[in-house]
Amino acid sequence: KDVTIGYMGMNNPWKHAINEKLIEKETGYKVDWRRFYSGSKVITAMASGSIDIASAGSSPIAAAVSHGIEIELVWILENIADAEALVVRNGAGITSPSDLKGKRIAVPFVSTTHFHTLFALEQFGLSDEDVRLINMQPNTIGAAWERGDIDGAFIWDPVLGKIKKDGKVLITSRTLSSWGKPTFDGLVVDKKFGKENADFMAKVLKIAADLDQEYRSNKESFDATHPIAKSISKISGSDVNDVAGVLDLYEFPDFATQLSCNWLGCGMEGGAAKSLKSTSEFLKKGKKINDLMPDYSVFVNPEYALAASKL
Amino acid sequence: MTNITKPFATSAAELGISKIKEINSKPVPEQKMVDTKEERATAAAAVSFLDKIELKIKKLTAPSAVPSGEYFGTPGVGDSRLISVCSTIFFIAIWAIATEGGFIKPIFLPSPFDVVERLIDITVDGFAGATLLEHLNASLVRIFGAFILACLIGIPLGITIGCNRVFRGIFDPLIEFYRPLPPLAYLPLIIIWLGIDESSKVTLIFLAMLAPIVLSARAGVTSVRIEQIQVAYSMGASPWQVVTQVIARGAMPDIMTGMRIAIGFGWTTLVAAEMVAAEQGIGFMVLNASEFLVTDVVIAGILVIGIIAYCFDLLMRYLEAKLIPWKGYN
Amino acid sequence: MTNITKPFATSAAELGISKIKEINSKPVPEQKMVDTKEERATAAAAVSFLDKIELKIKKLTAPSAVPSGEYFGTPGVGDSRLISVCSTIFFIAIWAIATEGGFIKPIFLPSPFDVVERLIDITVDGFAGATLLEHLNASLVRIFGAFILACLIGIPLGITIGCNRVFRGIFDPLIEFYRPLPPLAYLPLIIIWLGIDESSKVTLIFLAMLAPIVLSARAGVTSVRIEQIQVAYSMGASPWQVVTQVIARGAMPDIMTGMRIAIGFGWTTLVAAEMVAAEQGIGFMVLNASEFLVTDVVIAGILVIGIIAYCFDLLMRYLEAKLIPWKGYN
Amino acid sequence: MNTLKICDVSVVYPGSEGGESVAALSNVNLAMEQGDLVVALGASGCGKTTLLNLIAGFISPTKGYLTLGNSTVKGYPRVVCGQDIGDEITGPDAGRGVVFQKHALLPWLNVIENTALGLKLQGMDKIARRQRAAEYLKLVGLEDFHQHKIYQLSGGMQQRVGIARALANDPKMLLLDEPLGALDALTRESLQELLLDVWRETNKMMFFITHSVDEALLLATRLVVMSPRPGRITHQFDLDFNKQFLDCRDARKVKSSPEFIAMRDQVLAIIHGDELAIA
Amino acid sequence: MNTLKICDVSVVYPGSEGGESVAALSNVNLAMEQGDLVVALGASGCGKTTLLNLIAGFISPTKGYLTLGNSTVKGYPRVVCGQDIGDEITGPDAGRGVVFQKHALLPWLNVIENTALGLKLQGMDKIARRQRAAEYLKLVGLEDFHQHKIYQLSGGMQQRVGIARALANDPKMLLLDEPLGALDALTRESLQELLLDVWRETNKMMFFITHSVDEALLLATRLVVMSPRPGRITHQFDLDFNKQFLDCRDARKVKSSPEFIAMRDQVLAIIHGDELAIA
Ligand SMILES: Nc1ncnc2c1ncn2[C@@H]1O[C@H](COP(=O)(O)OP(=O)(O)OP(=O)(O)O)[C@@H](O)[C@H]1O
Ligand SMILES: Nc1ncnc2c1ncn2[C@@H]1O[C@H](COP(=O)(O)OP(=O)(O)OP(=O)(O)O)[C@@H](O)[C@H]1O
Ligand SMILES: NCCS(=O)(=O)O
Ligand SMILES: [Mg+2]
Ligand SMILES: [Mg+2]
Repeated sequence: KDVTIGYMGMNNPWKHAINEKLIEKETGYKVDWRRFYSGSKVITAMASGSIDIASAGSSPIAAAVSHGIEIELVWILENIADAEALVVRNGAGITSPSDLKGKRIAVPFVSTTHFHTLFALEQFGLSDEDVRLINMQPNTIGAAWERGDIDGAFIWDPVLGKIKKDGKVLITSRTLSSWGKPTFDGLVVDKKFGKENADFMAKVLKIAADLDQEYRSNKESFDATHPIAKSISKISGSDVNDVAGVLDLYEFPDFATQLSCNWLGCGMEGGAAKSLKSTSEFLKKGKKINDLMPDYSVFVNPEYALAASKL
Repeated sequence: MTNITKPFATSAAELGISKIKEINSKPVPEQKMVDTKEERATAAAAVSFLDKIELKIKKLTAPSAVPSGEYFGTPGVGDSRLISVCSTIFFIAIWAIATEGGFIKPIFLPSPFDVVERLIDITVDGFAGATLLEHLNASLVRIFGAFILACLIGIPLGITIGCNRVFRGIFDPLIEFYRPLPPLAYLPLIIIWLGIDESSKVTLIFLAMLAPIVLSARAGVTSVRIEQIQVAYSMGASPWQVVTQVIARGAMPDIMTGMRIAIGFGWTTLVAAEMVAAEQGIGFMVLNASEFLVTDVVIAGILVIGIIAYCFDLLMRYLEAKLIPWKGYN
Repeated sequence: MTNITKPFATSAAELGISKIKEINSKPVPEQKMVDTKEERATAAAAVSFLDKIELKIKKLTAPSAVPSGEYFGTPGVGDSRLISVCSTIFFIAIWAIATEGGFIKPIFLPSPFDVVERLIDITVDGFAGATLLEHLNASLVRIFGAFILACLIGIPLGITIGCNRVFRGIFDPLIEFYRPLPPLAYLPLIIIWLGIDESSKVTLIFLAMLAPIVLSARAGVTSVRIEQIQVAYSMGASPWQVVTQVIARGAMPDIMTGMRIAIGFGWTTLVAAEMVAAEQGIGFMVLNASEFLVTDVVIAGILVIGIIAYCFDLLMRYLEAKLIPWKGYN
Repeated sequence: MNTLKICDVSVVYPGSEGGESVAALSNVNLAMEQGDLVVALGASGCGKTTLLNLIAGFISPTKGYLTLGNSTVKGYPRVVCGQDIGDEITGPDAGRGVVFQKHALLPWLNVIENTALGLKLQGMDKIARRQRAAEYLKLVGLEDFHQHKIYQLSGGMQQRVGIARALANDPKMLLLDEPLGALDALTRESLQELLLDVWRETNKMMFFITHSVDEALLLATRLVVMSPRPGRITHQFDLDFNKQFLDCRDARKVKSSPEFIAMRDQVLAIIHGDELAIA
Repeated sequence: MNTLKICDVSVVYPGSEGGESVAALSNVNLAMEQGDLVVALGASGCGKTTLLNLIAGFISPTKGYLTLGNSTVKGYPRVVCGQDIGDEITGPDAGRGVVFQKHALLPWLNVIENTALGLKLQGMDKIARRQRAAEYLKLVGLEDFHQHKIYQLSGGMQQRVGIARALANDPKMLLLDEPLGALDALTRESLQELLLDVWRETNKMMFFITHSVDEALLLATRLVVMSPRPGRITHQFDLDFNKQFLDCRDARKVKSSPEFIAMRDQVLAIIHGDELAIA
């Protein structure tokens, strides 16, 4: 059996599964791994039906399901927490949120940070007219920062680490999540594929959970010599010595947390469904989607995680 | 205008030349000939639009013959505008049927009506922080700025490279090396060097346009007839004059083709350029919409780009017909 | 080989013709002339590389004159390879000095030595999951696959459009409309329609290449001399034969230029194509590296692309010289 | 049999950008039959090439009609003289071979390929057509230049390739626009003889444009004298000097005959008179 | 004064792809002085155009030397006859005007602009150069075609534009490659007269290629007869029929003089003999 799985360049233990071909070994499926640069490309690929499983941020997932793409969220890869932050340049004269007025802030559009930026501005009482939001991919943000072309950026590692050196963190995703709009990166699956390969899905999630567990239990001693760190560095291309520090910023929920009302559980009241819904409402305001779905819990499916927890 | 026949026949006969006989071409009365083509042309100017179309259809179905005033075999002569209009309508109709009939999901391809609706919406209300006209304005300034720059630099450069061994030696590897480089690959470098303001955007588009212009100016040089160059020299032309007044003129057909290719190339680079921290621009708008899968805005933007570029191309063709009517007769 | 003079002088004089006199062109003894150019050519084949360079330098500094066997005024004649080599070395030297001297930060521009080092590293160890050769292989298959496809479709299509009113009517709006569309703008549509496999990548590159090929084939048609077409018809050629044996051949110079432009265009679209879920490919490699600001890999990748494309262009120029030596003599 | 009728034909070239429109031909009538060798003489710019283009089917008249035979020979126009059955004038075909005033050789083919082009177009196989082409190249004195490129030939050699090419194709009708203009006297004479031989053997219709009165008189069965502005036919003469020449094979003898000299004087006088009338 | 010396010059064209190399000129010697009107006659492909190209500076010899004057006239080669001082042969200049065998008009310019081109290149102001060009266009009979495009002219008209253009530029030396080949008898005669008038008035050096023996004899002060394969000069004659003509202005009278007829027979015999020798 064949399966196509999409992934992105962020640092997480999941990369070890790619590097070590754990899924192939465990399930006997032939896996075709595809790399994407941002969540927006992932949803386009899912729309074409050429990707069965992929990782994406909550914001692109919300956009996808609101456009009627038949996918469902089955796993929370990471709670973003402090791994994404709005950093402002030293010397840009920004000390408080209101100083953002008229400043140039870079974010990759559609991504979780884009969503959080808009949310933060709203919370600060600013509109997106007040701030010059510009769409930049992580690599170009690094370059533009270097030259001093932008005043701030809401971004993740490895660029985040670089710009923190001469900038200051204004706010992180953890804070914004606690204000009621959590973001996360999750695994989504083509609905039809999931249904037809339920056993396989369970085994895959089990692998993901085990890797997270492996990391969590070695967190204290986790360093560049750890095989997971090596895998991450190899796949994502970031420096092996930075990996531990970056992983520490994320939270990787275990089975119990995944299935609780915080994330996949509780239907309409579950954290993930609520997050998708509120994100979609946000997108609708910006004309990025035409209509809201009546119920976002249909796009969240804890079944496979439940099955995996019993393996 | 009737045939003049001078009375040489007799004198020739007197000279005893065997079988010499002068034929009086019988003066055929001047008939009112029905020159259909001409009549059509005159008529067409006066009649209404519908009549015009009828005439055109007649023309299309008429048996192929050389119209008076044209050479047989001239490739592709004739007016194809009506056919273009028909084929365009046909393609749009197919699009409408496929989408409205529900054969294709809107996310794959929205219906033309949705697109038009969205077009009106973004013209009035805007999308991604600016109205359609503001986006367009930002992009047109970039594209035509870069185009003018590319012509001003590329045409002389290409001609110089074609004409001069030393210049060719110096610039050839440089241009041939940079030419195939993907703008997306050196985008980060451009940002590092030039920042994220207009200059980096215009530079990117300029670089994309420069190569085809240089290349075709250079190819144009080699297609100038050697006799034309020689004759200029032997009338005392300096090399400079030969270059400017013979070679540059003779290379015009190629240069015009290059310019048309370049402007198309410029449009295609626009989105890459506007990936870089743009706040306005039609490319930025399309990119933004495509990232959110707002397909109708994507298609609307693409339509706008396509239509504007097509109009510009028509202008270029008109200029070609005006400036180089001698193409093919050289 | 000496001048033959026949004894007509006397007979002419006998006829009493005034002032007729026959000049015996004095038979100049056949000298061993030192034809420097020829000697150089013969010598060059035998001598070592260093001697060759010395000869070249001599040639470069010689006063400008028409070498025997060439026409005066032929634009840009002469060998520019040595100059190219020098200018390349010069540019690299500047790069080295600027970077090694610490005038530019490595993140802006790494030094050539770092780049070469990195180049070796990625050739041996690989980067982003594959070695340089594997990346290259993946990209070359895509580019040349698309190129062959674009030539096979674009050349006949362009010629047909140039030759036929109906085809022009149908395809002209379509091509002129799609031509300026930014690949990045319709990338999402291509992915939605064709998925993320090779087909969508090749299609993207193919679409980028098709336009310049069609456009220049079409321009080539109009630059064929009308007499040449007419003469073929009056030798009984069918329109098909005229198109294939006269117009297509006469359009070759323009088509070759178009092909060169197209392949460059294809390279520039490669990165866009490999943005989509590629696992291997030189564009993917560059993109991946630029994401992490590994500037030396970016530059190394750019160098590799540039060098390969330049080599291909040299091949195309060689083919041009072989296939259309008559350019400029038509 | 094959006949050509030109009925009251006019051709007007539209002037472009300040250039006035030119009446290149005005009410021209001409009839030709198989075996006719019509030679056209006339001042530069009087419309000879235009007339030839008309016959070849390269252009069509602004007014008037052409008929080529009433047989069903493929590609011949179905227009009946003087009667309007539509603007259906077909283009050129293999029945009417043309030798151009300006070079129309294909520079991407070498000499022998150019000569064999017509045969190739008609599907003759390679060996046969090369052989035939080689024969005709020999007849025009280019047997040593088979492999040369067109641009490596002198002007006169190019003209001879054009003649060999047309002859090799063996058309029913041969249209020649100053075919011997760039040739030296001797080559010219031998090619005149060649053309006459071909004409006699094959009984082709020929339409021949020249500026040499001697050549015109020697070749023509019918001599057509044209006048410029507007271009028209002013005189036609039936001649038979070509038969005399074919009998005795001595051009000098024919040309020094009193009939020939008288005719030449007459034609020169016409041309002179025309010029004087215009001036 | 200005002199031209051609010393033992050979030109070999390399053959390409199967075509043999051609010895277009072999050990040619020729001397010209101001006021000489040298006419070259010879079979098609014997190297006349090649010789003209050499003099014009378009090509350089494979062997041998050219000297153009020993004065310091700008651009003239500084090669001394027979003495090797390097391969320094300069290219063409305004001192040597050329009328080409093949058309070399610029299609993007109209008739008057083409004619005025040389004057424009030399910086004459627009009104003056147009006036001068118009004069010469009138002399060649094209006063009604100023605004026409080149491709709207007949072959002979194009040739006349080429002549007007060269004359308008008033070069020291005029090189003409079959300039009157595509013209009718009358126009041809009037242009011969025009050229002779220009020659007498300005005392130019002229090098004139033709295929007409009559024309050659009428125009030449020196007649050069060439032979092909390898191309070489076999005979040179000093003539003065042109002075006779300029005195009486009656070409027919000059041409029917016994000297002229005798000379013509002699030249024809040479050409004939050559051909026979080769055949
Ligand atoms: N560019 C060239 N390359 C090779 N061979 C050439 C070239 N130009 C001329 N030749 C050869 O040189 C010879 C002389 O050519 P040239 O043009 O000088 O003849 P010509 O006397 O002017 O003939 P014509 O009267 O037919 O114009 C010919 O055999 C021709 O094939
Ligand atoms: N394509 C054209 N457009 C406009 N006018 C033209 C065109 N072709 C020819 N003419 C004009 O038509 C007239 C007749 O031209 P044509 O070529 O038939 O003359 P011709 O008798 O062949 O002259 P020549 O002996 O000089 O070749 C000329 O005055 C010319 O200017
Ligand atoms: N957390 C960033 C990933 S995405 O939002 O771009 O999918
Ligand atoms: Mg003519
Ligand atoms: Mg010649």
